[in-house]
Amino acid sequence: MTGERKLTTQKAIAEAIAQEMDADPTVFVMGEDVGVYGGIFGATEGLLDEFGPDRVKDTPISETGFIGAGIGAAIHGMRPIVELMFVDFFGVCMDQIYNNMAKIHYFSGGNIKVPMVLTTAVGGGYSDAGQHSQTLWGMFAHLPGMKVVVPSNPYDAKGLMIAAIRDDNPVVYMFHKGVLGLGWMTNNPRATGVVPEAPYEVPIGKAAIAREGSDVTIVTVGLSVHKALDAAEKLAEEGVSAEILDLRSLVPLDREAICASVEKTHRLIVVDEDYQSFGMSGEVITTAIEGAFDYLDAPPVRVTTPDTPIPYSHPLEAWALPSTERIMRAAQAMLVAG
Amino acid sequence: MTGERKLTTQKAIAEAIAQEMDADPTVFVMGEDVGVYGGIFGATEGLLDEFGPDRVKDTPISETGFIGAGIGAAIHGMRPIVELMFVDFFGVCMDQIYNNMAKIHYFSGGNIKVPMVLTTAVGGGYSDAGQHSQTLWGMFAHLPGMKVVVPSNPYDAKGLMIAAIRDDNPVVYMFHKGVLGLGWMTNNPRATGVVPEAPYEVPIGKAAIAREGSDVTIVTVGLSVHKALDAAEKLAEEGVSAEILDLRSLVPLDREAICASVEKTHRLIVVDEDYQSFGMSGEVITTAIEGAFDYLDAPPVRVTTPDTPIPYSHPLEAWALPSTERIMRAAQAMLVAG
Amino acid sequence: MAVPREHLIDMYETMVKIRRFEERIRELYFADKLPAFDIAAGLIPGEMHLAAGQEPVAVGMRPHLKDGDAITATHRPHHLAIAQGVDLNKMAAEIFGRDTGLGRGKGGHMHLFSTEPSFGCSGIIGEGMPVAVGAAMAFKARGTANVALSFFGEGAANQGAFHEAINLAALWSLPVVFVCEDNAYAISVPKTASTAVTDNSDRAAAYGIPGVLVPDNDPVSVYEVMGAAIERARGGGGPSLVEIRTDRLWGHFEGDADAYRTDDFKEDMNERDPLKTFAQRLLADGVLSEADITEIADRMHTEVEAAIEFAMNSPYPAPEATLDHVFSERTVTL
Amino acid sequence: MAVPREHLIDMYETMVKIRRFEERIRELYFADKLPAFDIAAGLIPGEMHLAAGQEPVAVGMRPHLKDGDAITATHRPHHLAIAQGVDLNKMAAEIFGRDTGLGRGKGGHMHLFSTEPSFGCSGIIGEGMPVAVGAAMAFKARGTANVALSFFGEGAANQGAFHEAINLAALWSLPVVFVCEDNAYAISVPKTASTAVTDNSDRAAAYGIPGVLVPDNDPVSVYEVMGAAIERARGGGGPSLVEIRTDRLWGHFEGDADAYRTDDFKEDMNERDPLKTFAQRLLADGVLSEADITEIADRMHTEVEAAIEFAMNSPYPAPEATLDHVFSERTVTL
Ligand SMILES: Cc1ncc(C[n+]2csc(CCOP(=O)(O)OP(=O)(O)O)c2C)c(N)n1
Ligand SMILES: Cc1ncc(C[n+]2csc(CCOP(=O)(O)OP(=O)(O)O)c2C)c(N)n1
Ligand SMILES: [Mg+2]
Ligand SMILES: [Mg+2]
Repeated sequence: MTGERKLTTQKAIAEAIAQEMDADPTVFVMGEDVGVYGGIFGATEGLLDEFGPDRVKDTPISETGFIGAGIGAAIHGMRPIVELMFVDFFGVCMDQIYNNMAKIHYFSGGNIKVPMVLTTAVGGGYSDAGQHSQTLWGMFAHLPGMKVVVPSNPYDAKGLMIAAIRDDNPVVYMFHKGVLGLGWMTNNPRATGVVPEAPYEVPIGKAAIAREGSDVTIVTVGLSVHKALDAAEKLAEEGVSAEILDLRSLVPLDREAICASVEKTHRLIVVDEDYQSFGMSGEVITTAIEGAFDYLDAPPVRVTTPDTPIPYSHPLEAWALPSTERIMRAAQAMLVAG
Repeated sequence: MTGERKLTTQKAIAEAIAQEMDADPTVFVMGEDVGVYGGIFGATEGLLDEFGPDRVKDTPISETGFIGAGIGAAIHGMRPIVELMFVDFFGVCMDQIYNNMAKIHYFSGGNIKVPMVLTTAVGGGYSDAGQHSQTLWGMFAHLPGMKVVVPSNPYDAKGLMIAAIRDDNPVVYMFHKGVLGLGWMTNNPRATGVVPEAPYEVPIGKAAIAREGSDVTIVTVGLSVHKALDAAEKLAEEGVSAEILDLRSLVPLDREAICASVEKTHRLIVVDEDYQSFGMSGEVITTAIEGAFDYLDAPPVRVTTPDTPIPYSHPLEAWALPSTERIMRAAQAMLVAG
Repeated sequence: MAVPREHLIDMYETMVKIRRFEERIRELYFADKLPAFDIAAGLIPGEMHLAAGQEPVAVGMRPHLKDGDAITATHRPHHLAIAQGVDLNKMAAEIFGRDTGLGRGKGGHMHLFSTEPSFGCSGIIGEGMPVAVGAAMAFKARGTANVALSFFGEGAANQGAFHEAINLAALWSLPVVFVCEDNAYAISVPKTASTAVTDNSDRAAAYGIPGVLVPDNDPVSVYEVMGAAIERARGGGGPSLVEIRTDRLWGHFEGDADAYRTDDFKEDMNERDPLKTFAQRLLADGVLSEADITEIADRMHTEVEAAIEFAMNSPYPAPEATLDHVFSERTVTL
Repeated sequence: MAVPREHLIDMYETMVKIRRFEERIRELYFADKLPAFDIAAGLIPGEMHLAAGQEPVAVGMRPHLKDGDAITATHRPHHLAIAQGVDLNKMAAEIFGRDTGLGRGKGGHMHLFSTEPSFGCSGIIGEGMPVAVGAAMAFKARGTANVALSFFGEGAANQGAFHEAINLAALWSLPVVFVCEDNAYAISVPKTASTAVTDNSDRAAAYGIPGVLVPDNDPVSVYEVMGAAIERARGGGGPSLVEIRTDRLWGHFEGDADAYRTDDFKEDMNERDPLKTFAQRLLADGVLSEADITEIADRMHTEVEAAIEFAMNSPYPAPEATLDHVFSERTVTL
C-alpha cells in the first residue's frame, strides 16, 4: 500500500526534491553541507549520490554569494533550491533575499521570473541559544515579494516543497527542526506520517484545519501546531473543543480561513514561536478584527516567545517558548473570562 | 529668545550630536559620507570641521565592517554613532545589527553594554524606488534588543538623539527624509520648529499627543504624523475631532498611551508607511484589542503601504503610500459606519 | 590587438549615443525642479546617477558581446545598458516612469531589467556581483558559451559581496568577468580613504585569477583587456578581474554640489574627456573625417531624441497597477 | 626567536588544561543523551563544538597578551578563552546553563562574554571580525597600547565580513591580528571545495598587510609568528593576517558521525596530536621531566575538575530571568 507508506518530515522533503530533480533537469540544490553531509537537517539526504556534485553543490560559507548566485541562475533558466542552514543567519545575506530575489519580478514589471526556493531551518527548543533557535517568519512575511511556507507534518512538507519548486516565484520554505523526525532530536510522533509516493502539490496559501472544534480557534504554524494539538487533546478532556488552524503559509496568508474559524468559535488564540511584537501574532489578530470583529466574544490572546533573545539555559528557554501548558492556560482563562 | 529659536529637523539632529560630542570625548561618528559631505541627509553637517577626522570618520562601503566595528568600539568604552545611509541597505549588515549589537548585552547576562546609536534615513515619497524608500521600522521593532526611535519634528529629533546617545543600550534612530526640512526635498513647514539651544532629552518610549481630539484616535509615526495632522485639520472642518498619537518610539512601545487614547475616542486608525502586513499596524491594533477591547465601537482600520515593493513611478508611489486623503477617507468611513 | 575599423567606429558612435542620452536626461531631470530644487518634482523625480565620462568602460566591451551574454550593473547603469543594446525606448520610458518602460514604471533608473539582451542593475552596492556568478552557473549548466559581466564601482570593491562572488566564480571556474569602474570616488569618499590597496586588480591574487589594470580610460585599452578577459571566460578559462580607471565627469547624482572634488581635479578631468580625446584620435588616425563626426552626432542625437519622445509621449501606469507583479501567475500545476 | 623556558612550560600547561576541559565537557555532554542521542537532553543540551587539536593556536599567542587586550572568537571558543585566562568557573557554569555563568545562562557555549579579560565569541561565521576592528579603534582612540585578536576558521575566510574587516583595519592601520585557524574543514566541506586559493595568508596582499603562514600546528611556530604580529600591532605597525594549519581532532560538533573524513586522514591526524608531540619535544629538550608531565596533568585536571564542579553545583537561573538583560538600566540622565 503506497498510500499507507510512512515517512518522517525530513525524508518527505528530501523525496520531494529528488522527484523534482528527476523530472526537471533545471532543478539543482546548493548550500553549505548539502552534499556529502546531506544537509545538517537532512533535507538533501541522498541527493549527492543520486544526482552528482554538479546538481548538488556544497558551497563556501558565503551566503550573500551563493544566494545571489541562485537568483542569477533562476533568472537564466534554472530552478535552484538554495539552503540557508539556519534562518538565524539571514543577517549576512538578507539584501539578496529581500531586496533582490523578492523584488526583481516587480522591478521588471513582470518580465523577469525568479523561480527559486530558499530552504531554511527554523525553531528552538533544544538549547541552541540565541543565534540558532529563532523562527523569524514574521519578518520574512513582512517583506513583500516572497512566499513563505512553513510545513508542520510530512504530508504537507512534501506537497509544499513540490509546489514551491514549481512555483515561478521565490518561495522561502521554512522547516521547523522539531517536526522533521530526526533521530537526534527529541522524538516527536507526529513527525512521521503517511506520505504518498507519487509527486503531489499542497497549494501554497491555504491553511489546514488540523483539528476541528467549536469553542475556541487556535491559529498557529510549525511545531506549535503539535503543541496546540497536544493542548487540544487535554482540553477536550475538560470539555473544551478547540479548533486548530495550521496556517501552512504566512504569505499568502489564508485570511478567509482565519475569519471563518473565528466566526464559528467566537474566540481566538494565536500561538507563535516567533517574537511576540510586530509579527505574526499581531497580524493574525488584526486579520480577525478586520474580518470578524462582531463575532469575537473576547479579546484574542497570544501565546508567543517574548521580545527577548532566545536564552540558552534549558529552564529559561522552556519558559520562553510557547508550550502545551501555556496554550492550555490561555484557553482556560479565555473560556472562563469569555 | 533662545527658546524661540527655530531649526529644521536636520539641523536639530546635527546640533544634538555636536553637543554630545562636545560633552563626551567617547562619542564619535562614522559612516559613509558623514565627513566632508556632512551625511547625505545632513545629519552630520558641520561635525568634521568642528571635531576633525578622528571623531568624524568616513568609511568604505562596508556596512558589516563598520557597524560591527561600532559594536567593538562601544564595548570598549566608546559611544559610537554609526550611520547606515538608507535603512533599505540593512540587508548587507543585519547580522551585526540584530544578532550582535542587539544581543550581546543579553548573552553576557548584563555584563557588557553596547551604548551605540545606529542612525538611518527612512521613507519614500520622492520616487527613489524600491531600494531607497522603505521605512522597515516594523521589522527592526520585531527583533529584540534594540530600541527604535522615529522622531517626527525638530524638537523631538534633538531630544531623542541626545537620549539615544546617553542610553546605555543600542538605539536605532530612524529619521524620515520628509521631516528633515532639507532644501532639496519638497518643502514641509512642520519640518522647522522651535528647538531649545541647551541640551535636553526626550524620553525614549513615550508617545506624544500631537493633536488632541475626541472622535477617533490616529496612531502613527514619522512623516505620517504630518499627513495625519493635515487630515485632522480638514476633518475638523467637517466636525470630526481626531486625536493624533505620535508614537516617537516603537521600542519601547507606549502601549498605555495607545489604550488611553482609544478609551477616550472609541475608534482607532493606524497610519503606517511601512508595509501593511506583519508590522506596526497589526501590533498597534492588537495592543488596543488587548488593552481596550471593550471600548472599541468599530473595528480599527489601517492606512498603510500595501505589501508590494515601493514602485518608482510617481502616480504609483503616491497611490501606495499613506496620504492625507486616504487618512480622511478612512476616518470618514469609520465615523459613518461606527 | 589591432582593433578593426568597424569596431572603432561602433565604439565611437556608442560613446556619442551614451553621452547624448546622459545630457538629455540631465536637462530633463532639472525641468520643473528649479529654481528651488525639489528632488520629488519634475518629469524625472528621484535620484539620478549619470555616467558621462565612463563611456570607455561600456563601449570597450561592446564588440566582444554575444547573444545571450548577461550584464549586471549598478546604480549608474545607463552607459552599460546602451552599450549592450538594451531597447532605448523602453529604457527611457522606464526612467520617465511610464507604462511602456522596461519595468512598466515600477523600477526606475536604478532598476532597469531587460531579458534580451540580459541586463540588470540595482541600487545596492555590490548586489549584482553574485547574480552574475549565478548567470554564469546557468550558462555552464546549460552548456551555452555565454559570459556574465559584472560591473561595479571602486567603492563597491570593499563590500563583502565582492569577496564572496569572486571567490565563488574562481572556485567553480565560471565564465564571469568582474569589472571595476574606478572613478576614484564613492560619492564624496576618495578611493584612498576607502581602499587599503591602490589597485583593485591586485585583489585578484586573493582568488588565484588574473587581475588586469586599465590605467587610462581609453576605449581601445578597454577593448583589448576586455576582449582577452571575455575570450578567456567564454573558452572555459574562468573568471578575471579588471579594474578600469575612469572619470565621473558630473556629480555623484544630479543636484550634487560636488564640493568634495577640487576645481583643479575637475578641470583636469574635463580636459581628458574621453569623448573628445577619442574623436581627436580617430580623426588623427584617419578613421573618421570631420564630416563623419558630424554625421554620427546627428544620427545618435536623433536616435536619443526618438527614445526621449517615445518616453514622454507614453502614458503613466494606472495607480492600481501598484498591486501587479508582486507575484507572477503560476505556469505549472499538477 | 628563542622561547623562554617559562613560556614553553606555560604553553604546555595551558594545552593540557584545554584538552582536559574539552574531554570533560565531551564526557558530560553525552551524559543522559545516549543511547538514543537526543540533542535537547542531558546536562549540556544544544550544539557543542570542541577544539581538541587546536590548542597550539591558543597557547601560542598566550604569552604575548597584555591586560586589556581583546579577543573575538567563534563557535569553537573554549581553547582561546582558556588561554586568555577567562574565569574557568564562570565559563564552565555558562556552558552548563547556570546562573553563575559568564552570561547567567543566557548565552551558552557559543556566546561566552568576559570583560576582564575581554573575550567574546559568536555563533555566526565571521561575526567577530569587525568587532575586533572596533575594539582596536577604541584602543587607538583611548591611547592604550592594546591589541585586538580576531580568530576565525578557514571556512570563515570566504565570508564577506572577512574582507570588510581586514580592509578597514588595514586602511586605518589598527592594532588587530587576524588569525585563521585552518583545520581544513568547515563542517563537511574541505577547504579545497570552498577557497579559491591554497593559503589564506596570501589574501593579505588584497589589503597591503603582512600575511604569514604557520604550516605545522606547532605551539612554538605559533608563538613566534604571533609574537611578531602582536608586537607589530602594539607598536602601531598595523594589522596582519596569520593562517595556522591545525587539526580538529573530533567531529565538527559532538554527535557528528564525521563520515566525510577518511579513516586515513583521521589516523594521521591523531598521530600528530600536538599535545603528544609537544610533550615529547619538551621531554627530549629537557624542558620537562616525566615527573613534571605527570604533575602538570594532575594540577590541570584538578583545576578543570574544580570548574566543572563549581558549574554543576551552581543553581539554574529562575525561568522569569528570561526577561532580564534585554536592556540595561539607564546610567546617565539629564
Ligand atoms: C550597500 C549600500 N551601501 C551604500 C549605498 C549608498 N551609495 C550609493 S552609490 C554609493 C557610492 C558608490 O561608489 P562606487 O561603487 O565607486 O560607484 P560610483 O558611484 O562611483 O559609480 C553609495 C555609498 C548603497 N546604495 N548600497
Ligand atoms: C553565517 C553563518 N553561516 C553558516 C553557519 C553554520 N556553520 C557553523 S560552523 C560552520 C563551519 C565553520 O567552519 P570554519 O570557519 O572552518 O570553523 P571550524 O568549525 O572549522 O572551527 C558553519 C558552516 C554559521 N554559523 N554562520
Ligand atoms: Mg566610484
Ligand atoms: Mg575549519
